[in-house]
Amino acid sequence: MTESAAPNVATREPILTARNLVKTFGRVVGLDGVSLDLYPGEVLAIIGDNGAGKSTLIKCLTGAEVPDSGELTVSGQPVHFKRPQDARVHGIETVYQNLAVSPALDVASNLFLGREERRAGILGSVFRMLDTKGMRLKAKQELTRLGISTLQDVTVPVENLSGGQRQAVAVARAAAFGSKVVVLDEPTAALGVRESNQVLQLVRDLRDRGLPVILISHNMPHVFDVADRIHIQRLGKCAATITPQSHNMTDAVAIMTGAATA
Amino acid sequence: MTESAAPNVATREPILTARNLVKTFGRVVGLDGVSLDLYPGEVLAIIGDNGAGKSTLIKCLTGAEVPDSGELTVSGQPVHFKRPQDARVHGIETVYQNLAVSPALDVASNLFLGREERRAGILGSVFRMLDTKGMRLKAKQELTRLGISTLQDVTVPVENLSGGQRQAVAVARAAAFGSKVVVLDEPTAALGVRESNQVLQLVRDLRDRGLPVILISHNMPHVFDVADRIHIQRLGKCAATITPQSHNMTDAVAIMTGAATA
Amino acid sequence: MTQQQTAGPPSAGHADLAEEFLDRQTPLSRIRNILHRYPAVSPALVLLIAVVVFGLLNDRFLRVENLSLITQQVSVVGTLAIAQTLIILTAGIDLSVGAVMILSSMVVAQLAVNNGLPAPVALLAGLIVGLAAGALNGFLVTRFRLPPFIVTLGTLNIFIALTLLYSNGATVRGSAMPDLLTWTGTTFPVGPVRISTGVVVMLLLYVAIAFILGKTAWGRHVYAVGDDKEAARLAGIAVNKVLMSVYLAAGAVLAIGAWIQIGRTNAASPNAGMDLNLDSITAVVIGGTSLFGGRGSVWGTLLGALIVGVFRNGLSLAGLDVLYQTLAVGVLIILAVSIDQWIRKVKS
Amino acid sequence: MTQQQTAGPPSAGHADLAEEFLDRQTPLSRIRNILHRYPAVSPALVLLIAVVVFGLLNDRFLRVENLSLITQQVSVVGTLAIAQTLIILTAGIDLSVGAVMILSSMVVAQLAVNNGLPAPVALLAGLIVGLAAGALNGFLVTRFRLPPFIVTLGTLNIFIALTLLYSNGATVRGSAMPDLLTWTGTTFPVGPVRISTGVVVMLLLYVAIAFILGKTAWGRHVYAVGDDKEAARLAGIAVNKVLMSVYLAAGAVLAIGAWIQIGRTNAASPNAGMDLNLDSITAVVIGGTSLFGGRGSVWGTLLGALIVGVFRNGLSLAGLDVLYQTLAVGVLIILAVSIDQWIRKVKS
Amino acid sequence: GGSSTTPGASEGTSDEKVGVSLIVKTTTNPFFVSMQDGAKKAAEAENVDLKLAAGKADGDEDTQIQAIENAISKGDKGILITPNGPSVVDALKKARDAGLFVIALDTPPDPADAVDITFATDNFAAGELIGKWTAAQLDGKKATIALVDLFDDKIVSVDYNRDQGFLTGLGIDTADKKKNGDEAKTGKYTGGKGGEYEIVGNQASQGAEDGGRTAMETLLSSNPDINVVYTINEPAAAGAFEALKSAGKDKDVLVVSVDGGCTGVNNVKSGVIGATAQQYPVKMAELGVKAIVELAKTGNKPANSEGLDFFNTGVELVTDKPADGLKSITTTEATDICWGK
Ligand SMILES: Nc1ncnc2c1ncn2[C@@H]1O[C@H](COP(=O)(O)OP(=O)(O)OP(=O)(O)O)[C@@H](O)[C@H]1O
Ligand SMILES: Nc1ncnc2c1ncn2[C@@H]1O[C@H](COP(=O)(O)OP(=O)(O)OP(=O)(O)O)[C@@H](O)[C@H]1O
Ligand SMILES: OC[C@H]1O[C@](O)(CO)[C@@H](O)[C@@H]1O
Ligand SMILES: [Mg+2]
Ligand SMILES: [Mg+2]
Repeated sequence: MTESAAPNVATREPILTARNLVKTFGRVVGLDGVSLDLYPGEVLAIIGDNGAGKSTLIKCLTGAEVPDSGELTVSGQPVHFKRPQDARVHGIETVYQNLAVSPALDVASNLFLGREERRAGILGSVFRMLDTKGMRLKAKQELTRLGISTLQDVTVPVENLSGGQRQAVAVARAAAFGSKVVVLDEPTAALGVRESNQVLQLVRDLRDRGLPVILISHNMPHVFDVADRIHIQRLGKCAATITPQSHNMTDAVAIMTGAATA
Repeated sequence: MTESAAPNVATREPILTARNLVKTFGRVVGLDGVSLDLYPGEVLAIIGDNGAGKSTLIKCLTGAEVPDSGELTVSGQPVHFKRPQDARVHGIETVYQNLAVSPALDVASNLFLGREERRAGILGSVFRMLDTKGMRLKAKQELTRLGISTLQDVTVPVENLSGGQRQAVAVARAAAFGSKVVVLDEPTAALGVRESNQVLQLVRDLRDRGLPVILISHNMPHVFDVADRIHIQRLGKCAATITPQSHNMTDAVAIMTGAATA
Repeated sequence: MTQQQTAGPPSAGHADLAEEFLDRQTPLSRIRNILHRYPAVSPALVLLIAVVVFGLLNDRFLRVENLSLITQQVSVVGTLAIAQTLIILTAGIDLSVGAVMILSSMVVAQLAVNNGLPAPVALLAGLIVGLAAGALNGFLVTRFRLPPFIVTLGTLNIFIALTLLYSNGATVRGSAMPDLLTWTGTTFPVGPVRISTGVVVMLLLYVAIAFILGKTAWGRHVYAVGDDKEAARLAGIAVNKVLMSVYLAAGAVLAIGAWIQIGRTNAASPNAGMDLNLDSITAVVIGGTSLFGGRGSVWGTLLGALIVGVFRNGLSLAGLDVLYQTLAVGVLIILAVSIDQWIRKVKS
Repeated sequence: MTQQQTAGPPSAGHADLAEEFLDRQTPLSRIRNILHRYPAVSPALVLLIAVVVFGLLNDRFLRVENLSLITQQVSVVGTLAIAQTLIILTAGIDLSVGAVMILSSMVVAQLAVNNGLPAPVALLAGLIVGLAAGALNGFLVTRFRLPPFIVTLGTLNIFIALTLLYSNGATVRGSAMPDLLTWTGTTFPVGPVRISTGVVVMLLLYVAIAFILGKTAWGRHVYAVGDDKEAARLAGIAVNKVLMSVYLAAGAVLAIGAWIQIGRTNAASPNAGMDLNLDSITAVVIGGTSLFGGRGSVWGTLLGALIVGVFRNGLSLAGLDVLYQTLAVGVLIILAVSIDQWIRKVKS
Repeated sequence: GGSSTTPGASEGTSDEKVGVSLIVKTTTNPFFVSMQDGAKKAAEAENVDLKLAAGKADGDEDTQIQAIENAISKGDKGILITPNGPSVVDALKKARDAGLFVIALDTPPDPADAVDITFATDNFAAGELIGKWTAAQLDGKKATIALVDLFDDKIVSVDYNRDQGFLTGLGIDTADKKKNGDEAKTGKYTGGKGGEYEIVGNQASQGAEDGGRTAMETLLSSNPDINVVYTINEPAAAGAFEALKSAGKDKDVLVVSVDGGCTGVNNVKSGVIGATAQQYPVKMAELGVKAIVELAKTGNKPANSEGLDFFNTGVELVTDKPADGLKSITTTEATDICWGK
């Protein structure tokens, strides 16, 4: 069905599929029957107005919210994510819009939160001692790789970072550990020009390594720059799925705002 | 001294000036001797890498942080802002990057926080009763004016809003009450295309009403679209003050990243 | 632009698939929505259940005299819990409420009885004591940015010591006091019941504070400060002024509590109600106010105080021995809040 | 591109104007940086000041026997405060620490004395009691999402009642117990001093818990959960498992506390230390751990416990009347934390 | 609960159980546990429906007040109470106004006529006994005295009666007999051979182990030469002894107390306590229950003991080091009649 939209993925099996996801909050409709397919090695952008349900959609895909109804599969197998670590176990790494960092923990601890590395030898195996030094070193490397040059001290608590620095930490975390799917909810919202470009480059790198990426962004040039396909959310539904080839930015915005249909 | 940068303001008195502001956090330098002038009816953009000191600069201008040293004047009078309400008293309204909304309070309460309106008659004057209904109505109007159409219920606690909706609330607050200067720290970071355009339009409207605006943004097209002058922060200092006429985007980014000097 | 297939089903108007999940659709969820909007409704239901159950266990429980007794038994802790609610709403905690009340009551009683001051003057002095105590707490919290827990732990000791030094450990009997001081202990008939004046005073305080918290700018600022202090500061609220006024208001409420306490026990005793601190916090928390500040209501607190009072009285009327009463109170407190949570179905 | 004037002064290298404000430049601010990095240093300084002052006030204070006595006096509350620190780090609070300890100690003593079980078996039973109590608290907190304050308030009553029902209010004397149970009360000579075994056990616990909190993944997760529960959940941490394990660990620590308590009072008594709850929280807070979770250290807690112990002992050696002691303890608690704040110069 | 309508009205038929509440000071003191047990037995025999209540700790008046009010609400005929302090008196008056009979046990309230009658130890006499014994043991040596009292924040008759009785027994002028701590801090005692004395201080113990220990530690730190320790009751004595022991002073100090529970008697036997004045809580309870039933049925009650405003349930000095001219029983004899086995 997505033949014309993404010809390059037509023959492959999707890694992640969602069918008819519904999510309500009291009287508010977050998602109203949304379906989505993610193919290996593609960048799928999700765009839409504020409150269109983009974050809710990816929360349902990654275990942060449990949908009221709908089905999910990963590599063809049905899954039920009850919590984020369920999705993580399936190799899905996510940067949430609210960043989900621990303010009082330092940068390195945040990067490795939930998958800390232990010291070699019995210090690690018996005493389960953390390899703090090693993790700090790797954290530094990862940040450098992302071009976050203003942040040299990885022992600073995250709460003391600038808005963009904080976001860089969250992105670095997902990029460092994503094994099957990487999901980024507005990863460049607070980033500077250079840092944004670095993140876009990272997205391309991930795709080139065969890892599919879901990218939420309000920045149309960015989206049209890296996306293979674009899922447009509108009022809790998927209004259309297009490609940068089939539509231009003005078309996309028109669909997003309801001025046109795909 | 800003003659070539902003010829249109050369003959007027600045509304707000800052001289040699310094701000350190422990071992971290936030601001390293930054000066700035803001003239009536101009849009002054501040750009810079993540951690360049943009937010710190405007915090010092608006009383959210007290600089270690440096002088501030408003309409030519020296001022010392110890807290945000000091700046507010001088008619300076600010949207901070971390938004500064009260999560548990509803949208209308947040909009009017700190300047609630009271009921008419003795209910208001003696019993000091709030005009809750009136404030809700006005809140709705203000949001509609900003084009935040997905947010119809102003009695929802802010914590339940989407990232962009939350930002819209913060912007609406500053826009509704700014009387002398409006300061916006990345106001469109989380906003959708349409909402962003609305905010940019709002900035233009404010300027046209003679109100100067300080706008921090990482979005170069936005900046070059609305700014009269552009203050470029780099490593805690002002690297240059340019105009969209004197430089193009590539130049600006080059100065920002240190690849060139102004 | 070319026509595209949409990934989702053909869009046929808003909220079709979601329809069945929308809360407004079912009566049950309509109730839940009400509970979300008026959080005090759910402790009220818990209270109702408790009253019905105890009524079935012992027919004396529902007699008007007994119900009136329960309100008297909670009148002091209920008043202290108002002050506690104010402080907790600002994300603080006040360990000194009991001590301030006792200090104030001793000052009132001694000034009237030993120093022969007229009753209104003595009461005014008690109010000043309450305000001074609140001012001290507030000053330390705002000026030195000390955690309220530590401040009030310190002043708790200070107030206890002052009370004992001042009173010499002696209880002042109500019979020696002017009538005005024990007026809060008098009762008046309302139909078949006798209502205690102290209870009425407490209820009036609830009405007043509920109004102020809910309907005035000050109240809104109290919530904002407790919710996110930094956000409130950036929004231009004079955080320290708000905090200071909250501590002063709490002090005034505690002075009124002292008056109620004198009437209730018909005495001013330097060692009364030292565990009123924990009891008052308990009432606040059972009433649904968050210890992290910014969320809750004073009506919830009243219900919380009544719930505990009903448990204590009901269990003892049901004929349980003291140790089993303790056990049951423990179980019931947990149960009450569980039911409350269940009714609200709060999602994390 | 045309050459532009810069609005600021000509840029002449990084951090020139800011130079003088940079903390690393002055020795004083170098100290402050150390304090930022090792927050336990500042309560340590407060402790040091207190020791010096009391030493000057009374020459007996600094005698080794007296200093050893102080450590013994804080050994029980110091141990309970470890458990309390764990819970508070997760943004909880445990009102039942004292009650769990007493229940455990009564079970140990009665099983050994009345039921004639071998001492190690009795101690094991005590450990199981501690773990079971922790499991109950943890279960209610994680499973029903009840506030820890309410849960432990409820279980506090339950454990007190169980203790009294089980013990019939009777104290078991140390003389009747096997030596192993009172072993924690024995002392051994180290140079000129006699050190109590219980104190050593407490210190070992501190070392162990400090290691676990600071150097293992579990410890980091405890901080993360207390810091921001939702963020920890989204980061893939099994929040409920972490919480449950914290309550179990606390229970185990409390069981060891029960053993120390038996040695310290040479008895197991059902009414020992009911106010240890507040004391343990006090130690934690004076030690700089935030009641809002996620920030603090167990070493701070040890210092907090010692500070209070030193105050109490020092004031009574200084010959103050007990009421003035109460007063002074109040003032000193506030002072201690003020000094601590001042040393750290924490900005909001 | 019964279905009687007017509380306290004596129209109850013989097959109807009389409802009585026993409100003790605290359930963590074996003394009161024994009292409860005694009352339960007596209640069974007398066809009384007995309900137990207690303060949360010694001195907790608020909980007792609520228990009194609940007893009225419950429709009880009578209340047995060991008052925790002066504040309960008003609630007792309410109970009597509502027609309940109120009997105090162990601790006479102030004023004594706030209840129908009190069954209690003559606490002043109890204090005098241990005071005289101490004077005899001192044998003219200087007495450095620590007084481990009950409260410092409220005035309760047992507290001043025992303390002042003890000092009187030692032969020290106590000034106001109803006030602890107003006697001269140094001077001469006249009991036994007579000699110098110094009072180190009064410390409150709340009548419990941990309170006793802290009190003793405080006293020792202000004067390590203490050689006489008076304690309000045996839980406090046990705590004080631990403090003495850890200070290495347990050998050369005379500890005296009041209670005579089996644990306490054992402590006298093993030398932890020098002498104790034995009281009889089970007897208090039995007499109390019977008296309530009698009052409910006939309106009659026993008379106060001569010269006292309460019914004296008796006291014996327990020691294995008898003093000349001072009647005492041995620990072996005392063990036969002690409570709380
Ligand atoms: N926890 C919640 N409780 C109540 N309503 C919620 C909750 N989370 C989301 N919503 C509502 O669901 C709708 C969709 O929100 P969502 O966060 O998915 O939007 P979004 O497309 O990500 O918007 P943005 O671009 O602003 O981030 C919004 O109307 C929002 O207010
Ligand atoms: N409270 C603080 N404590 C310590 N360091 C701070 C604090 N606030 C800011 N900083 C540091 O000061 C520097 C400037 O921060 P600032 O927030 O002004 O950057 P910014 O230019 O606004 O960046 P962004 O574009 O990412 O928002 C950063 O290195 C930041 O880490
Ligand atoms: O705490 C004082 C109380 O303790 C007792 O001595 C019992 O141990 C009672 O006679 C007295 O009332
Ligand atoms: Mg979103
Ligand atoms: Mg910024």
